Amino acid sequence: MAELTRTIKYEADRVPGFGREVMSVPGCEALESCIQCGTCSGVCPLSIYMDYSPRQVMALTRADFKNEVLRSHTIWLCASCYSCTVECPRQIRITDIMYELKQRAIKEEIYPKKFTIPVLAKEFYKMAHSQGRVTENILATLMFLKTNWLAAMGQWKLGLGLLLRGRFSLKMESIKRKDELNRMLTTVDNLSIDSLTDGRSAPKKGSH
Amino acid sequence: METKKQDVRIGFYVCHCGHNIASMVDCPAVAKYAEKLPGVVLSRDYKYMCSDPGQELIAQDIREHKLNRVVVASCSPLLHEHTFRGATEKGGLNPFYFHMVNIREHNSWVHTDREEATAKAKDLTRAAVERVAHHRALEVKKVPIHPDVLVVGGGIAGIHAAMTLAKAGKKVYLVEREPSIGGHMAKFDKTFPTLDCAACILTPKMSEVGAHKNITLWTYSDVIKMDGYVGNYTVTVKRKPRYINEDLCTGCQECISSCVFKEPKFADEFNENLGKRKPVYIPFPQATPQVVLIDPDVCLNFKRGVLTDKCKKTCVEACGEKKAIDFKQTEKLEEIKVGTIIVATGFKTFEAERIPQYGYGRYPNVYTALEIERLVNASGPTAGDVVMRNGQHPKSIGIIHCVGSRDKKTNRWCSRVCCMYSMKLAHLLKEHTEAEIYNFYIDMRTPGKGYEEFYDKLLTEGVHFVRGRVGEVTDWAFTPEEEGKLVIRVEDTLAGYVRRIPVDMVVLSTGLEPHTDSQDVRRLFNMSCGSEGFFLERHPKLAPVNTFTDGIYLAGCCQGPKDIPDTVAQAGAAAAEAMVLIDKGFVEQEPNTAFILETECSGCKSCIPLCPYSAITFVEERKTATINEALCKGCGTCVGACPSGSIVQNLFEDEEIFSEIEGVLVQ
Amino acid sequence: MSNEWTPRIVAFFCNWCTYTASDLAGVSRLKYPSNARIIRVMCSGRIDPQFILEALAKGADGVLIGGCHPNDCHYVEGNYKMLRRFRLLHRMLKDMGIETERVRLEWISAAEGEKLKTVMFDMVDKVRKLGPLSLPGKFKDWDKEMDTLEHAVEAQQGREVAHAH
Amino acid sequence: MKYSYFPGCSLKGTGRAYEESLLPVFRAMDIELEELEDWNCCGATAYMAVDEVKACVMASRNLAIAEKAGHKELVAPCNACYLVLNKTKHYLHESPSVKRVIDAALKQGNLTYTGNVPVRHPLDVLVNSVGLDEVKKRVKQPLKGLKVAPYYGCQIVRPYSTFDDQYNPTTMDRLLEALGATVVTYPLKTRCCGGSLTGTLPEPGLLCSYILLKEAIKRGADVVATICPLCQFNLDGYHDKIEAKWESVRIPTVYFSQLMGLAFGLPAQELGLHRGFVPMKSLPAQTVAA
Repeated sequence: MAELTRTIKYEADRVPGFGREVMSVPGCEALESCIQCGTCSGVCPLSIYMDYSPRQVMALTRADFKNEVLRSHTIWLCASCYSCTVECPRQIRITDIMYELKQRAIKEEIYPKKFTIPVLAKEFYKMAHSQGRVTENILATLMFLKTNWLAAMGQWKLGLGLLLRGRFSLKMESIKRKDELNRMLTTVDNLSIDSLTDGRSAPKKGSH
Repeated sequence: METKKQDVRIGFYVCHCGHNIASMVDCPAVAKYAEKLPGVVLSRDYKYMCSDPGQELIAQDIREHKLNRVVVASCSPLLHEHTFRGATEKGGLNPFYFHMVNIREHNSWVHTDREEATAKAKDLTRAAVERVAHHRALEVKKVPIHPDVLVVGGGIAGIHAAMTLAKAGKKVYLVEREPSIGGHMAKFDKTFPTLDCAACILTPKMSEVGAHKNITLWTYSDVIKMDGYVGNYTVTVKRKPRYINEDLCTGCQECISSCVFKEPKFADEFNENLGKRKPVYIPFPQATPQVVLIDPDVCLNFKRGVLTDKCKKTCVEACGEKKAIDFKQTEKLEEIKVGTIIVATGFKTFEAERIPQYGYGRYPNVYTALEIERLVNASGPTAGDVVMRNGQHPKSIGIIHCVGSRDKKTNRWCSRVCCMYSMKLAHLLKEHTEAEIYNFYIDMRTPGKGYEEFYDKLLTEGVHFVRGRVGEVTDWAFTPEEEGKLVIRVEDTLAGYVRRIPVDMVVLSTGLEPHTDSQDVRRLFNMSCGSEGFFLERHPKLAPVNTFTDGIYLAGCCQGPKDIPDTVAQAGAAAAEAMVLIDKGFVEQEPNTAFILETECSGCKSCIPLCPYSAITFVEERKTATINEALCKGCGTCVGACPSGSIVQNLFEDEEIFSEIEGVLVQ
Repeated sequence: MSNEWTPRIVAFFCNWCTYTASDLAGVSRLKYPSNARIIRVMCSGRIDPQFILEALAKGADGVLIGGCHPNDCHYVEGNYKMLRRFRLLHRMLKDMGIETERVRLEWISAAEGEKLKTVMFDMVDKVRKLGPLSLPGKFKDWDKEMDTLEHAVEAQQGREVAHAH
Repeated sequence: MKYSYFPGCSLKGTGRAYEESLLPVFRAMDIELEELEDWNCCGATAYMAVDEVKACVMASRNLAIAEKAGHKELVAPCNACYLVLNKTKHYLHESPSVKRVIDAALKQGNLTYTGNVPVRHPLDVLVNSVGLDEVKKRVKQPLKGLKVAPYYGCQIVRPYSTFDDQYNPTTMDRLLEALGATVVTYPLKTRCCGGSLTGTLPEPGLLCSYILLKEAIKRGADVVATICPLCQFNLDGYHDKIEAKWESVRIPTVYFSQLMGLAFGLPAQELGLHRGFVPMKSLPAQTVAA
């Protein structure tokens, strides 16, 4: 017999204030006015692989189901094509909300283990931060090494193909004035951007 | 004019308005504060000033305390100034010894700090108390009402309003832009939820209008100018040439059958361009008036609208002795005098092309709902056969609700009719084609008599309902069954899946929006528009058919989307409002006109060109300007510009405003 | 209520558009700062520049004028007439050394409760940044200055007269 | 004419064929592309998932360097760079508080940005600033008979569609027609290619690419033209995997600039055409060397 699971949600499953917190981030406010029409899921090319549809993620976020949202595959499946954002009849910037949820998941490290996307994001971040530029194939290699050796082996054919066609860089790209960039990025850490509440859309302060 | 301040005895009242004001403004404190202001002999706070006891209180106090000025701090004067002037008059005072302070709309409802709101209320009170001391007794002017009514727009709203008035014995001018009255309703096949045939219930009313002795019907005409004021409007109507003498045409249509174009060739507007008509045509069989017209853009006797007289004119031959065809007809201006006007100019349907992802205009088998109305209609272009642009009959149909509605990118509002008419079309299409029918909706809205029951009926007819706003309609196939079909991609939000549903035909239930020229019409009749462009009623609940201009009323969808029952009800209400004025026979005019102090006037003439109503003239003998009170509308522009301060506007005298300025500022 | 300085604003609104818009803001329960005191006139064309100067002279830190949008005036073109005066007045204010942002003209239609709210916030914000105008106080200073000047002139004339002798 | 040129990381790596073709094409059009001095990663989408403000700082540094160098316009050929740079400009304009943070960060590099450098895509520059007449003048070997599916990708039209229609962009269509090619009706012009998912979650990502390739073949295209290095990589680099999973949809995917180069009579080898996994076959023999 198949295993039966209870799907009921109790109040204790919610993290009260989570939805409010996300909706207070500049750029994410419009989530308040979601009417659950499903346009986002209807246009999302990746929705067919999602555990929760984008619409459900909106509903779950608004209803404070933090754990469900941050553990969902959905936020990592978002390819940032912005279809939902431009189609939403309530002009909710769904792509930006997905970014916000990704940032929170990375910060709290509660994303699915061996899930490569958060790792890619983090490695991308590190490399961009330290080198100023990103060398894609080195990045990909790093990502696979950190997540799945076997998958890395599976990529050899593509890597070889790239190498043969001169598209595989062996040297790490970097900028000249790394220290300058570093100073600039550190400044952001030192500035309090919690005051980012001028009511208009603004990017979100990350956790790093 | 000189007011002796020591003689002033002011009664001050502050209204709690239940909790509306009292929760944000400390009313007793305001009353206490007012007590000490100069001239105030009595100050009270009271729960509901506008109630009968509240009004009685004012009247009684005037008598008992010999008050000669009254100030009430409560809601907006636009709402209750009239009420309290009445109470002041009841107490035996001239009603213009009253002034009102707005501490609800402008204060308690918009502020969040009780102390600040109370301070503001005190400032405004002080200003009013200082102002009212300068008030003078004024007389209300009575202006007679012209008994004739103009109804603009010949859709069901205009038809019903005109008929109501005509039956009551009022003379009505009904002006319609199109060649026939009937509006959108004439295009509908059936009406929800009863499924009466639209033509069956509308056309008798149309012919009644056409035949009624009290109604002057001008179709194919535009109102181009309106002057005057309540009770006395002068309106200019432009009657476009139809190249047919309406009085001579019998509607026999011989001209149509004998036209040099043997077959209909030109897009037929009434059938949403799905059918064809000739250059000489009658818009639809039941058109009222039953008079043909000639389209000079395509008629061979014209070239690009200019008469060339080069056609054989077989139509003229066919018309024969009646001599109804007149190629030399030109546009004609008619000037009429009316006392009241009902604006019933209707709506326009949302252009489906504006949502490109639904493919209207790109995929031939995507239709608008109005096109379907014509397609299922027995007298439509296909005589009721639902055949698609590719010549086939649909086996599956998707009806998409809310196209161009509830969407911040297009129109934010709900069209109020698309749920119901989509279901009606689902029923009719099912009946005509036996196709599989899918309705895609965001929320099902059926709040009307018999509406929910209609939804129930549809559910049992095997129509599919999918809750989800369609993402896109495309023509690329992913699976074999999608080949050659239109594919609707949607999240079935109740089943919890994203679905791709292949169909043969897509119907877009487009929303309702204001006419593109609604801003011009608004200006023409001196009305206001809401932010969405529909005409603004004076009060959303209590004056739903009135506008901010007296004597001008609204009916139907020009005020906002609504269905036929609501439209007819509103049209009746507008007719009744017009009759209130007509039967009363006169209106009272606010005495806020301006006059010139001839002793002060230097004769500089700077005021004369400022007056938009040419109410100011120059008297050569005296070398001073003078104002014709009957023409003055009381804007005060001349007063604000007079360099010698010799123009006075009643109710807005310089002293009154200066004392108000000082009052709000100087504690 | 804090004791912190807060701008005092006098608003002149036309009966048909902006006054109605503020009624609408109220009916819609929009929230905005309480600084403005609204005075109703039938048309923005009625607003005499003297009203504005008087308001500033009596202690207002800013004056807001609200009328119908161009072409929408209930009285055809009163708002244009106001606009003309407003432009002249701005020049005059400049000459007087008063920041022109303190006197603001806005077209707000009867349907634009939201706009009214935004304008109120913005106006209060801008005037707050400019600080108090304190014209009544300045008048005293100016009077004093004038007095001193007059005395000086008189003294000078006195000396000249004396000198001439 | 002279533009500042922001290649972005991809054009120095997997997408180097894009740069290899873009530079000679611009030279042929007599437009100078001057590579932005010490440019850094734009802060693209993956970075945005970690810290959006820092992503904006990175983008701003590029904008500021361009402004400092006195450049009027910045050309960004990669859709992701184009979006991030434009998004940052939006934020700077919309949000004073973000501007404050970014200004403070820029100060560390003695940089300022006043918001006056428009970020443009080379496609936009070629068609809307230079004009198709100029392009036509330089066509030596019209791409007669070559049926092309124009694929724009997402981020060039969403969420900021600055130079073309969001739903049915036609800039590249018109350009390709000017080159003599036949543009096939391609309803998936702006459907997502899967972005970086192809590398991270293969199935969903590859499905996106598969759908695009399959439809291009069905519509009779000989080649897919792209304007973004990631799109090109996704549509070109995963054929083996797509075939293993679904079916073979081997159709070459090239950059629009490569097709321009061919039409201008430049040698295929110098346009980086040898770098593609699926070679172009159906061109006049003399131009296809790879």
